[in-house]
Parts: sequence; C-alpha cells; structure tokens
Amino acid sequence: MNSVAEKPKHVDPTDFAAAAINQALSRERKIKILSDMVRIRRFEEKAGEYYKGKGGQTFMGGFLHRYDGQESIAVGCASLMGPNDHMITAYRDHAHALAVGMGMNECMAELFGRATGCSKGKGGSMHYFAPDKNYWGGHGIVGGQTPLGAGIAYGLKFKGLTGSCMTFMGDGAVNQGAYHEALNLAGLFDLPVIFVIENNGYSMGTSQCRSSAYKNCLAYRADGYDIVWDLINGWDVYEVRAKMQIAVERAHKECRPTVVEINTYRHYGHSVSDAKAKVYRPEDEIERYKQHFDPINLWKNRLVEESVVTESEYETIDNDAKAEAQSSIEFSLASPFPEFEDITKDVYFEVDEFTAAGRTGRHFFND
Amino acid sequence: MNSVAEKPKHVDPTDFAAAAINQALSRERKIKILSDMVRIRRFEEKAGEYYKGKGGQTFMGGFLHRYDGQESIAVGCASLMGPNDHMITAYRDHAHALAVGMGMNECMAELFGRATGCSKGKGGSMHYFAPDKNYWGGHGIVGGQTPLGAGIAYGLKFKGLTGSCMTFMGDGAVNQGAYHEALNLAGLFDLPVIFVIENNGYSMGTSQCRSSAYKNCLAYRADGYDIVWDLINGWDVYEVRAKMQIAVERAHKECRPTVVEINTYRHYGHSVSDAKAKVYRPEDEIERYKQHFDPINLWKNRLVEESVVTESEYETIDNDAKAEAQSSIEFSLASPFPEFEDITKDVYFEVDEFTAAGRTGRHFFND
Amino acid sequence: MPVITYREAIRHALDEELARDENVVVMGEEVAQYDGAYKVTEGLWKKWGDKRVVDTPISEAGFIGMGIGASMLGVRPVMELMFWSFAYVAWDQMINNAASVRYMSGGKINCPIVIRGPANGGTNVGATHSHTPENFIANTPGLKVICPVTPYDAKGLMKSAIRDNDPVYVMENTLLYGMSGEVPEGEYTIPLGVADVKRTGSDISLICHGRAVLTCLEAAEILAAQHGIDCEVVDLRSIRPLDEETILESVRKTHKAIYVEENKPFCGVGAQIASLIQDKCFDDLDAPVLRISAVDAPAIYSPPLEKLQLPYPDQVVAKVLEIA
Amino acid sequence: MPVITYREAIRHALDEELARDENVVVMGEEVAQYDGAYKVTEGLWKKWGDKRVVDTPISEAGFIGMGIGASMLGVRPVMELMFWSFAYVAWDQMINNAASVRYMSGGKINCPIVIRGPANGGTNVGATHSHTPENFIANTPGLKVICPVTPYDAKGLMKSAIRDNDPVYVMENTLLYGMSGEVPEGEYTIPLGVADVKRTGSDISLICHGRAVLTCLEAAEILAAQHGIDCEVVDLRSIRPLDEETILESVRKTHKAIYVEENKPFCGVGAQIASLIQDKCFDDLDAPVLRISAVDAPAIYSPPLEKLQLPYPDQVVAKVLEIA
Ligand SMILES: Cc1ncc(C[n+]2csc(CCOP(=O)(O)OP(=O)(O)O)c2C)c(N)n1
Ligand SMILES: Cc1ncc(C[n+]2csc(CCOP(=O)(O)OP(=O)(O)O)c2C)c(N)n1
Ligand SMILES: [Mg+2]
Ligand SMILES: [Mg+2]
Repeated sequence: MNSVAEKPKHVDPTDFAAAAINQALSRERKIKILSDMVRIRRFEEKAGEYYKGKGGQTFMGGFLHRYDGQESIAVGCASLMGPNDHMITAYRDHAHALAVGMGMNECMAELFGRATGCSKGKGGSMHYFAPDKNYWGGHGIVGGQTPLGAGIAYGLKFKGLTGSCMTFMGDGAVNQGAYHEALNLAGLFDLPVIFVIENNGYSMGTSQCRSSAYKNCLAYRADGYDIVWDLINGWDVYEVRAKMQIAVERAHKECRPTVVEINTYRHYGHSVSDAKAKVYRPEDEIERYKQHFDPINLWKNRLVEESVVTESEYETIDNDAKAEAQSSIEFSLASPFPEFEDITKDVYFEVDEFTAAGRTGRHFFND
Repeated sequence: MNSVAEKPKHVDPTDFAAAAINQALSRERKIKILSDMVRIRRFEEKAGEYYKGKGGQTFMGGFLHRYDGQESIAVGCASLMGPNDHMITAYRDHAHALAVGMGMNECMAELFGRATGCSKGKGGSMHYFAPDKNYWGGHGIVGGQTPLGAGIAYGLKFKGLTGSCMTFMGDGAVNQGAYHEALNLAGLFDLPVIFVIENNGYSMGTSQCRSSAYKNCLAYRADGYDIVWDLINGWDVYEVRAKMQIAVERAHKECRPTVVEINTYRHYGHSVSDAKAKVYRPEDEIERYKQHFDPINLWKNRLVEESVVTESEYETIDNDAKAEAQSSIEFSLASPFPEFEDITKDVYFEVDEFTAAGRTGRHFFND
Repeated sequence: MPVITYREAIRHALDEELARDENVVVMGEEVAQYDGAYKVTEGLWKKWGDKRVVDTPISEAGFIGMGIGASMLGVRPVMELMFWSFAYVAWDQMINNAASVRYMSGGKINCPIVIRGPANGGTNVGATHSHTPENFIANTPGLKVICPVTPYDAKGLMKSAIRDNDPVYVMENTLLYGMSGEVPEGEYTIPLGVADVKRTGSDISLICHGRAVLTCLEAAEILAAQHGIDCEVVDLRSIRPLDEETILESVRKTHKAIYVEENKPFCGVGAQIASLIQDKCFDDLDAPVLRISAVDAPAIYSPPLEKLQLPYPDQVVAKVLEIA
Repeated sequence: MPVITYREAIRHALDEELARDENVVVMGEEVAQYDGAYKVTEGLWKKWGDKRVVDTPISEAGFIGMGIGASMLGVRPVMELMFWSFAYVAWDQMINNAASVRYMSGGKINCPIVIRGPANGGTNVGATHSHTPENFIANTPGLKVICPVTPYDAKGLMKSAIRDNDPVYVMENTLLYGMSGEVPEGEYTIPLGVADVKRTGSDISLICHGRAVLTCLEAAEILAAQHGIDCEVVDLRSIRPLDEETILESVRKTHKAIYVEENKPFCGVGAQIASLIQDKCFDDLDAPVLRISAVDAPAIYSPPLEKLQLPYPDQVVAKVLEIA
C-alpha cells in the first residue's frame, strides 16, 4: 500500500484562478481571504502557547486540535457561503468558526473556560457554535456530525430554501458507519449537502493507507451511492473555491449532494498533546509540506504576484492578526468563569426559559 | 428510479453448468441440492401452517420470516462449504440452518419454544445456531451480523486456517453503518469473508430503489473499498455455485474478501404477519417470479433434463420432505417447554459451569 | 367519551400536531407507504403526503442524526423506531448529539425532536428485540422520557412531547396498541412530569410505569377482593421529568411501597425510585421498598416462559403479601 | 513490593496474558504503532508484533463486532476503546451481540471478549467524551463490568477479565493512569465480584467505585482527623458480579451508608446499591442511604467548574456530617 507521501495527488492543468467564481473576486475579498487565514494561524499559535501554561499556571484543559496548514480549506469554503449555506465540522473547529465570522474573543475565552466564551465555557475547544452565522459546530465524536449535516440540508430543503450544508470530516472519519448512512440518505433524498473530507493524511498516528481500504481516493466511495465526487488540492485557494463552487451550485440548482476530498496537511500533531507527531511522520515530510505547501504562503505569494498585496501590507495583516490574538488572551483572562449554578443551565430549554413545561416535574436529580 | 421489476439483471451468456465446480458435482450431490431445497420449502410451509395456530391453539410467538423462493442461495452456498468454511446470516435463517445440516426436529422445536429446540427455546425463529456445523446464526438486528462475519474470518486467519465466512444480509441491510465498517475492515485486513447480499428487491415494504442510493447495483459499493464484487442470478443453482466458488477460492488462496449480490425473490411477505405483501408488490410480479423463477422448479427441471431425476423420484423427494416436516411437528409437540429456572441459565458461561468465577459475587438480581 | 385504541390515540396526536404545526414531520421505517409496521401511522401518508410523512432506509443512526440536524434548524421531527431496541445502532446520535448539543453550545441550539416507538418484552421476539432503555435515557441529562400506558395518556403526552422544545423519547408498547380506553374528542395535552394515581388506596403504594401499571391494577383488584388490601397504584407516566411529590405523598400515606416495572433490575427505574423513597420518606416507611422487575436474563423466546419473565399480577400479589 | 503506575499495572497484565495464551490479541485505535493514546499498551506491539497487537481504523462498531465474532471462534480479543464514551457508536454490538449470543444460542456460543479503556470525567473533554456507562452495562444480563481504582486491583482484575469466558467490560480512568501503588512481582489474579474494604471503620460506610474511592479515602482522613468520625470505605471494584455480602456486612456494622460515584445520579449504580441496602438492611439503618453523584448535567468543559461537578472530598465530608 502507498504511504501518504505517495498517494495520488490530483493535478489539474486548468488555472483555477480563471474560474468565474475566482475572476469575480474583488481585491478586498482576496485580502480578506488572506487575512482570515493569517488570523486563524495566529489564533492557533496563541492558543497553543497558552495551552502549555505560563509560569506554572495552566489556562486550559482538555484537547486542542490545531489547524495550522489547512487554513485554505475552511477559509476558501466559507468565502463561498451565501445566506443559506451552512457549515458543520468535527473537533478541529476553530478555523471554521473564525472563517464564518466568529470573534477571536469569544473563541479564545471558550478555551479559557470562561463565561464569555462562545459556548459559555461549557463546550471547550471541540464545541464552538454560531447558529446565527450558519455554523453548527464543533463535534467531538468522529463522524457523528455527518448525519447532522445531512439533517441541516434536509431542513433547508424542507423549508424551501436554496442552500447547502458543507459537512466537514477527516480522512479517518470516513470509516464510521454514520458517514455511510448519511451518504446513502443524501443520495436517496436528494439533499443539498456537501461532504468535505479534509484529508491531511493521518487520523492521529494512523496514515490513510493503514485506516482505509480504498480505490483511487476516499471520495471515490461516493460513486457507489451515485453521488458526484471530486478531489481537490487544498494548498490552492483558487482550486478549493473553483471546485467547491461546483458543489455549491449542484446543491443550489439540483438539490444534489457532492463528496469532495481536499488534500491537505497539518503542521503539528493531532492535538497539542500528540507526542509522536514527528515519529509517525518523517520529519522531511513535515518540512516539505511546511515549506512548499503552506497555503498561507502560497496565497500570499500569489497575491503579491497579482499585485494585490505587497510584502509590507502582508506584514501589517500579520501584525494585526497577532495583536488581535493577543488581545483575545487579555479578554479571556479578564473574563469570569461560569458560576457553580451554571452547571445545570443550558440543559433543558424549557427549564431555562421557565416555561410551564420546565416548571412541571423534577428535571435534575442532585441530592 | 427503477422499480424492482426493471432493475438490471445480470445475464451471463456462459453456461454455468460447464464450470468446473459444477462439472464435478456427482449425481448424488445434485439430488442432495434438490432435496435440501425441497426440505426447506416444506419446513417453511409447515412452520407457516402452525404459526397461524390450529383449532384456536397457538404454538409459536414472535416473528416467522419465510425463505420460500430463495432456496437456491442458502443451499447453493452451503454446497460449497469445506471444513473451514462458515456461515452467518440475519433473521431469515431457517434455510441456512437446514442447508448446513441442522435437523428439522431441533429447528421446528425451537419455533415451538421447546427445550429440545436448537437454542433450547431461548432464541426462536431468528436465532438458530450450530457452531459444530460452522453455522453462527441467526441475528435479528439488521446488519449487526456483518462485523461478526468479518470477525469469524478474522479468527480463521488468526488461527492460520484456510477458510472463509459467508456473511449473508438482505438488500435493506446494506444501509446499516456496521456493514460499511465491516467492508472497510475486510478490505484493510485482508479477511477471507464473503458478503452475500440476498437481494429479494424489498426490505419489508420498501423496494430497493426507495431504500438505497446506488449505481449499477448494491454490490458495486464494494468497489470503493477496492473489494471485488459480482452479481449473480439466484434462480440458477449452477450460477450461484460457479460464481460463489470464485469468491471462496479468493478467500482460500488470496485471503481476500468478496461482495456478491444475488438476485432473488421471496414468495411471501416479509414475515408471516406482513399483511401488505400483495400491496407493495404487484400481484403479477409475485406470480411471475413464482411461475418462472422458482429455484426449485428450475433446478428440478434441469435435473430432469439432465436425466438425474425423474418426476416420480422428485415426488418421492417431496413426499419425504413433507413427512419429515410433519414429523418435526410431532417431535415439537411432544417436547417439553423449558423450566422456569432455565430462564437464568445460558447467560454466563462461568455460572453455568459453576467455575470459581461463576461462584464469586452475585450475578443475577432477582429480588 | 369515545373509546379508541392506544394506537389510534397516538395516531390522532400525530395527525393533530401535523395539522397544527407545518414544521412537524413524521419519519421512520415503513411509516408512510406501508402505514407503519404496527399501523400507528396508518393513513397519515395518504393524508399528509411525501413531505410530512417520510419513509427511511434501515439506517437508524443516519436518519435519527438527520432528524436531530433538521431539528436544530427548526424542523420538528417525530421519528419512529420500529422497535426501541433498534436505538442501540443510533445510540451515539441519541445520547450524545440530541442530549448535549444545547449544553455544549451554551444554550444556542435546541433540539425539539421526538423519538417514539414500542419498547417492550412479552411478544416473544427474543433478547435483541425486547429492550426497554428508559433507565438509560433518564440517566442522561438533556433528555426526557415518557412511558404512557392508556390511550388517554398516550395522546395527551404525545402532543406535549411534540410541542416540547427539548428531545423527548416516547416508549410505547406493542401489547398496548390494541387496547382501548376513553379519549375525549377535543384538544387536550398532558404535561410531562405529572404522575397519575390510577387507583387510590390506603394500605400500600404500587408505583410503576408502562405496561406494569396494568399488572398492578389487576393485582390491586385481586388484593382488594381476596385479601382486603387497598392498594394505591401510582403510574409515573413520565420518568424524566419525574413527579416526585406524587410518589412521596402516596408513600407518606401508605407507608409501604413496591416498584413494579418490566425493565431489568440492576439500575432500573425501580432502583432510582426505591433510593428516592428511602431517602425522602425514611421515617414514614414501615417496610423496605420492594421491587419487581423482569427476571434478570436476556428476554427468552419461548412464549409460556416469557410470560413468567415479566411481572404478572399474582407475582405482585405475593410480593404485597410479604409486607402488607 | 515494587511501586508501579496504574498504567503499567494494566500493561503488565496485558503483557503477561499475551505470553500466557496465544489466543489473546490486543486491538484498538492507536494501540500498536503509536503505543496507545494513553500509553497503556506502550511497547507491546514492538514485543509481540502485528499479529498480537493490532491497530484498527476509527470504526468501533466494526472492530468490536469483529472482535466478538473472533471470540466466538476462540480468539480472546482485548479491545481498547480510546474512550469508553465512544462505545455508543458500537452500542448495538456491545449490548446485543456480546451480551445475548450465548443466551440466544442456548449456551452453544461463548464470547470471551474484554473491552477496556478509560471512562471518566474530570479531564475537561466535554459532554460527549466523559461518559461512564457502568450502570448501563450492569443493567444488561450477560455482561460483566469492573472499575478498578488501584494499580494492584487493575492488574489482578484485568488478568481475571481476560481469562473469564464471558464478556467483561473494564472501565479505567485517565486520571488514574499516572498514579502509583504497590504491585507484587509475581503472578496473581483478583476474582471479579469481590469488593475490597479499602479502609475499615465503625461509624459509617462510604460505598463507592472507581476514582470516587480515592475521594472517599481522602474524606475519611479528614473526618477522622477533624471530626473523630471513623469511616469504612468499601470499594466495589466489580459492579457485576456484585459482592453484596461485603456491602451488607459493612452497613450492618455501621448502620449508615453513603454511596459515592462519578456517574450521573438517575439510575446510577448508587441507586441500585441504595435500593439493595434499604431492602436487605432495613432494620439496621439509622439513617437513609445517601448518595453523591456527578452534578446532574452533561459534563461541563470549564476546568474549575468540572472539578466541582464531580464528587470531591469536602462534599463527602459535608454529606457524612449530615447523618453521622
Ligand atoms: C467515535 C470516535 N472514535 C475515536 C475518537 C478519538 N479520535 C479523535 S480524533 C481521531 C482521529 C481522527 O482523524 P481524522 O478523521 O483524519 O481527522 P483529523 O484529526 O486528521 O482532522 C480519533 C481517533 C473519537 N473522537 N470518536
Ligand atoms: C437495526 C434494525 N432496524 C430495523 C429492523 C426491523 N427490520 C427487520 S427486517 C427488516 C427489513 C430487512 O430487509 P432486507 O435487509 O432486505 O432483508 P429481507 O427481509 O428481505 O431478507 C427490518 C426493517 C431491525 N431488525 N434492525
Ligand atoms: Mg486526518
Ligand atoms: Mg430484502
């Protein structure tokens, strides 16, 4: 079997920049894509720094799954979202959150377990949500979000809305039964869902070829359900946008699902506590991806070539992102923790809202 | 989408009788195949008769899923089994049981809930087992047996045995997540498992096209896992044997899985209590299959053509089968029910065997 | 008052809620064109069409997850499990996604889903088809679970469940579907979390839920007629939320209690209620709280034996006589 | 006696059983080449190779079902769940197939499988990753479930679990992996179904399992030092089979009992034990059996808050003072 380094990369001769959807990109939106990617990178770095603790103090618990190296996917996809396009993903969810417009403050404060966090400190790193921004999380059980994504698409169709639900998962998640069931439902019920496999080559320490039996690529399994699939090089924002746009249009116009597999790479370990990130992956593989396939570099260089930004404008963008990340730390540190009483809030709508239903019978069994 | 009647039937120009495995069939074995199919038919008929009750008395509870019309599959497959070839199936499991050599008495007595039943009256219709005959049941949760089948294959490989596990399921079962996970494991771990989809066109009242999104056929999904698949006309014992033999050899020689889809048809409802069997299926469809695609008729005619049996020999076979079925009724009626104390037996090995582990601590919490 | 079956009562609830709220959708295996494996949804597809009454493939994790996702967007799915036993292939969706999404989002997302279907033994369908996981569900904060026993309760509770903005899991019973009872014509609902004293009595409290309520009522008649013992029968109806007050009030009056249920004993609902009673009514009790559950083994197939595996009136009578 | 960690104790058990029986195979996500997500299996793949220590894809239903199937053929799989919380995607395999196949076959088939991994809150991994389903499992006849708390117990019970011919589900705890304790060099096993009195005392029985045992031991020290109250701490170790006698003996001596566990309260193990005690020791009790469980909500992320959501020593102290 192939090692990840040898897995077939789809090379398309087309210049994806020429695609209509990319031609239509204004200077500002190109820069926004760049700055969103940079903001995500700086957010993750800052989070990583504080995750480790400072001066013997710890600030966070649980896991921290960094997105460094994959930014083009969340940002490229989010840049295509219209009013009825939605997103849902797994636990590596900070990037998608920032890409749809959630603030660094609420995101960072969530990691710090503060009441000002986007989930009031209840969800943590794996559980960011912003339904007002069409962002449905943030889910910790591998593959468990895929039927939910199909369900959001179902809801859109049920309500007669022209939209889509981009449903992200990793290369390891494709082997969960729930994904298979969701695929069949999507194909059978004509759901406007786009399953996006962010293939970074590894599920924790297990390479793609050690976890999946496949032919061609993981997305190809969609063929068995008569669902259109595609393979995308994730390093190129233009390619991500051009090919994802086809899927979005298929959802909008034909109300049909798509499976796309986006090749990418994570610079760091599975999570911050992945001690073997440089053991199961050869160091030169990591270096190669960092040097040659860092989507931020590639996009920045492209925009410099296109004379959309200068190096010094990029510096400003970067500095702003760093400052924003730092200020989210200060915001978090200054924020209060939830109160003890908050533990039993947000469990039941009816109880929280003190409705008749919430006041009838005992809902909690402490004591 | 196609209705079941229009779904593509694989027509192979080859004469499957010419396949080596069929050429090697002795006269006796051809007749054994015929008589096994007839025995299954008569067993199911008799069971159906007593399921309804007689003279206001009822004899059975639960479900009864009849196999009439599909006999060529269980019998054709069983006829290929060597010492290390195994079988496992779902709840429509009487035929496989009889085909591997379980007796009508123990099978019928199980339906009657008697202590002499193959599962001592504890399993009922859906739960026949005979590990001594390489038969692992009889499982009620749709799709739930597919990982077990992969596990039996795993066990064979682990123990260094050259064998296979034929793992049967229905066309509706392919949409369970467990099957997808089992497929991936089979492909990834090179397991000698043969997934056999007995496609009778319907899962209860739902036709194939209303339950599955697919391209070509259901077995084709295997392609996405790089697993070889095939499509078989179930009406022809020669075809079943010829094509299944290829899968068995693949398991034995290459230790690789196969998925085969066998087209078939059930003459009766999903279970005996399926009141709508003639509503969701057009009556002429049912009649067509009964008249033209009854595997027993087809095989009998073939053997008559081949001068292997005469019509009158067939009559004898049939009469013997009827007598055997009738005598299994008498056996069952004469058999005792389990005792009240038996309810808590066969739960824990250690308790039943009165080992040290079984005597330590409380295992049951009655009172 | 019209007398209708339990099955019809549920059907009327579904039909009325389909009419009341265009976001309600009934979904499950064979619920539409086949009219339901147990005919609960009979006629609904014909009346409401493909959009509102939907057949699914045999993919419980998939379609229940899909329903949860749709509910987050404001659809109100009422999902049928052909048997509650099949919940275990969808368990992650039901326990993690439905129960936790509101919490993990800090209250940003609701999940107004109903999951319903039969959960019972007694029909000789064997171990894998006879699960009654109300105790597992009630253990899970974020979920609600109800077990109606009469047509009246079934309809009123079902309507409340559909209008509730939290996930409500409804356990019906195939042995009850054909049973009849009075159900008023017009609109009514029964709030979750309100127990029902199905028989008042002064000597002992038989506390129970699901079909065991009928067992207790029968036992109470025998005890009254043959032993002069006056039983109070308290039907929880709703396991979570729980009507603690009605339970405690009854025990404070009778000073004796037995919990009867068809679930398995270890950590069953009866364990929780016994624990509650001994805690809150310690000084009121004249005897320990006793319990009757299914005989502690997987469900046996053999019909005459399965009858003995589930609580039956004479067994309740004997247990009452131990302490009354 | 050598002092080793809980993690090492389990590893030694696995290593010794791999050596003892060639049918033992250790399987799970990242257990082989990665040495285990929590390093329990560190070094085993290197020592035993691909056949005996096997990495799986993220397909819990698939690989656990596969393990069950293999166990029916005499393989003895020891499956790691990276978290017990992930059991819910494999719940059907674990509850139906493993627990019922012996029964439904009338005793023809055994299922000697072990499923192990951490089941605990307290590590700020949120609601979906903090499940402790020992009560669900113990509710299911056909299954056994143990919750060792010390390295000594972990090793001795794990070896018994692997040798047991029934399915045994072992709940470990990520917060315990790094804790040390004395473990003898040589071969030993601890039978399932035997509780351990971790501290003898005369005033009150603190009955508990899992990490709550440590909480109770700490509370007992405080109570002894500051309040002169002498607690007995009874560690169940094994939930099913259950050592009823040790529990009842303790209560008959102390006349007071509190159950402490990290599970959610409704139908938790504490409910079953409280129900048991009030039944079997009705006249011995000077006070109701009290219970402490996790605060009844999905597991909160926020680290300082999750600390308060799980039982802690001062909480136990306060509860003891209510009745002692
Ligand atoms: C059902 C389930 N099993 C196991 C895990 C533990 N786990 C979390 S992430 C992960 C690897 C997932 O890899 P992949 O899908 O490729 O996503 P990536 O981390 O690369 O983004 C595993 C095994 C889980 N959260 N859920
Ligand atoms: C997980 C699960 N869901 C639903 C059922 C109820 N059920 C039993 S058989 C069946 C239809 C299966 O059809 P198919 O797989 O085509 O097999 P066939 O009956 O045609 O042999 C259904 C829905 C079940 N037993 N298990
Ligand atoms: Mg990955
Ligand atoms: Mg079928």
